[in-house]
Amino acid sequence: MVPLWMYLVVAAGLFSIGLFGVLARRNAIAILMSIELMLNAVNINLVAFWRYKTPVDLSGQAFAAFVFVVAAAEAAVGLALIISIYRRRQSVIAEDVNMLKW
Amino acid sequence: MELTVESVVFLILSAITLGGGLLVVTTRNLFHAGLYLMLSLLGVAGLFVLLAAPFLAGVQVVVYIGAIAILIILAVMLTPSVTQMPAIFNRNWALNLALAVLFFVLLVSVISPALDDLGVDNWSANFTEDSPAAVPADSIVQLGKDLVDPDQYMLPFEVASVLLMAAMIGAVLLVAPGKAGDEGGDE
Amino acid sequence: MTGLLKDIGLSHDLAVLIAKTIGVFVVGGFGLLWTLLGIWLERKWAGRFQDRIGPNRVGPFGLIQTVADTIKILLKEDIMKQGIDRWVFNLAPILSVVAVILIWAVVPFSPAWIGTDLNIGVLYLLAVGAFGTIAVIMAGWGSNNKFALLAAFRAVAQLVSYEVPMVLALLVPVLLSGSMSTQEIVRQQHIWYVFAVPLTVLIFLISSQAETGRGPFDLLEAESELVSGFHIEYSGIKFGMFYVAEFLHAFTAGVLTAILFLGGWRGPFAEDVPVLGFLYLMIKGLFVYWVLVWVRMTLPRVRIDHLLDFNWKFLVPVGLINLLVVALVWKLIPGTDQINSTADALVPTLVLLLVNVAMILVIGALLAERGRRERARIQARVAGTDLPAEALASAAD
Amino acid sequence: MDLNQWIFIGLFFALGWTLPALPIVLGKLLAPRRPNPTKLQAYECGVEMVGSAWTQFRAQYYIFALVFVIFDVELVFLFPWALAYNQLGLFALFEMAVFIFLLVVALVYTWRKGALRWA
Repeated sequence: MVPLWMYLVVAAGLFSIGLFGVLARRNAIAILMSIELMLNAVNINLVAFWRYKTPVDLSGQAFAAFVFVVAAAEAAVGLALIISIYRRRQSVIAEDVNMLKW
Repeated sequence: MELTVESVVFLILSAITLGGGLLVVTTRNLFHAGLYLMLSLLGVAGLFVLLAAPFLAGVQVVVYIGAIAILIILAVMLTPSVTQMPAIFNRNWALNLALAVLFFVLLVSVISPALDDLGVDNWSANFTEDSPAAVPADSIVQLGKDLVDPDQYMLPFEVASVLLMAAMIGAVLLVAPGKAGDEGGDE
Repeated sequence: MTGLLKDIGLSHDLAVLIAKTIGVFVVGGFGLLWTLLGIWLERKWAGRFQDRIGPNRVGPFGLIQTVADTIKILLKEDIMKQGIDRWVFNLAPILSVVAVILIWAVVPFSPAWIGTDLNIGVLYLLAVGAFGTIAVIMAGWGSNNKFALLAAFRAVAQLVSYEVPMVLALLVPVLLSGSMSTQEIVRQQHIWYVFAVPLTVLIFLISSQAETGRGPFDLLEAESELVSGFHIEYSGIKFGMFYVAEFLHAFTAGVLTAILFLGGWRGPFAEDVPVLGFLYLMIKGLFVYWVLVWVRMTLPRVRIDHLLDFNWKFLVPVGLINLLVVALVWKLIPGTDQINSTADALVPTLVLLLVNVAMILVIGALLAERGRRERARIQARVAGTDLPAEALASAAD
Repeated sequence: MDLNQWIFIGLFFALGWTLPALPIVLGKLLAPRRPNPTKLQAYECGVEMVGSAWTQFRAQYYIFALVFVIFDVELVFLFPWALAYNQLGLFALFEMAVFIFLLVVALVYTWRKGALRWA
């Protein structure tokens, strides 16, 4: 089979791409998409470790299932925030949202 | 790694996942970025299948592609100025890119055996195993049992429900119509 | 098949690959070719329901009418209007067909004939359904047309909303059979599930009808309000592909109902003669499909607010209650964890049937009561004004 | 788990595209192509289109997708639960009832708030 570290490298790559997106994109929705990529990288790791280390005990799969829940909740609330701010300020650029700055 | 059917499929799926991810963060048109996100997520679902977790693969497609990605695309369509933004990255993007690349290199140096081969000791973790034990045939049933087992995941399971409830109420509160003073002019 | 290929000197892996490739084209091609006959059948039925004859000119009984239509639509100009999002626009019709033919990969035609017997079959059905929604969004967005986009928004609201009761209905056969594999669900139906859980079948049929976007839920293509729907800018064969996808999806919904609730290929001698199983499945599927066409031809289109209200304020709560009640009853009947013959299934089926009938009666009584109150309210308001009752009724919505 | 089953699905994903793509390519070859400016305009009942279609729509649609997402995530837990149900006790049903009850509370809140009304 494919050795475990290759899955981890893919996950690391996806995580780094997501990290770059979160740090560098200006658009709030794009940042949210990047966060989804990072969460998926985490899921790959969880499932890969489950498969290679403890295939009988299902903790990895269960954790991945909870990550789905967190991702959904995060996307729902995050996008609701973005839409709400957009309606108020006609902008989705993360830097423009500085109402809580001071 | 010898060239078996599995490794070829693995390479294709990794390419889809990472390529899709790259396109997500670099595409100007956010609608397209959303579609690339779906592609990337589909690649991850394929990786789950390779990892003998078909249930998670199915959930990945249904929940991630079928629900979360669609929600994101809807949000993109509801905030249209996003498709014509002058610059897609902020001013520090070069620094951030360097940071992300550095992070990636650091991670890879730890998880891959490459540095071991080069003779550096005590740095790489040992993740080289490639013949894990077989997955029990009824793993999905076992997952169902574990999730409601009071000794295992019963509490996280119920907390997940509370989290979903809170997320739904909060999000509805934010976007629900008919709140005075909240409308920016779209109604 | 694999053996035959190995005999002519191919390696095992390659032989499997070629056999599976052929399988893909057989299964997918069957679906597409079936539409040629199926559309004729539907038009004939539609004609009967509307007191017409239906297609009767081209070929005997108009049989090759669809072939003629296909040729015509192939020769129509494919207009790519300016300002479209080219890739998205072209990919949408393909994706919408793929989303439907992928379903056929897990349809058990007979005990031996199945594309692939996935152990997450039911979940796979849902997963594939998600691509259909994406195709609608892509078509609406790619067209750069306000009506198309508006229709796509509505379509998404409808498709995703009705997926929830659909999931809740799909869970019931999974729960009863203890398996997500479509083949295993068929095997477990010593007595068809439709006799045990008729309410679930109703929920499934209603939500499938909405998922396929057919009347009375055909708001996706409400000509009178949205010009034509999300595929307004499509012409020629690309429009044809949307049409094929819609038809095939509706027929597939019928076949899925047959598999999940009507015993699939089960019938006399089906275990021994695979062709019989295939025939049984098709007959059952066609019957359900006929019912769906009947509904489509009979009921007028609902309004979008009614459509969504009906889902979230009626169908979803009913689906949740139904799932929990069935689960509870299933647990209370002894011996339901080991059902290996018709005799084993008899008592649980009867009990579940009684409970289901009771549930249907209660729901019906509640609806009747609600309707009576609503009418009384309108009557009371009519008494105070000069307006006719209809005007107030429409204003009250 | 048998990976062979999934090869079929993978092939379906990879090759299924060709089935609908074939008629479209055929149509490209057979169909005439005589565009003119009027033909290439958006079809909006003969009225000329004002601005791009990619403009703002109401957030209404978002709410339905939102409620759907929350209920869809539920199936992560519902499917394994239903699958294992025959081997679970009555307590598992109670747990699931609590789980669903909390979601129904959220649904009722949304309903009472009027967010499910198509205004």
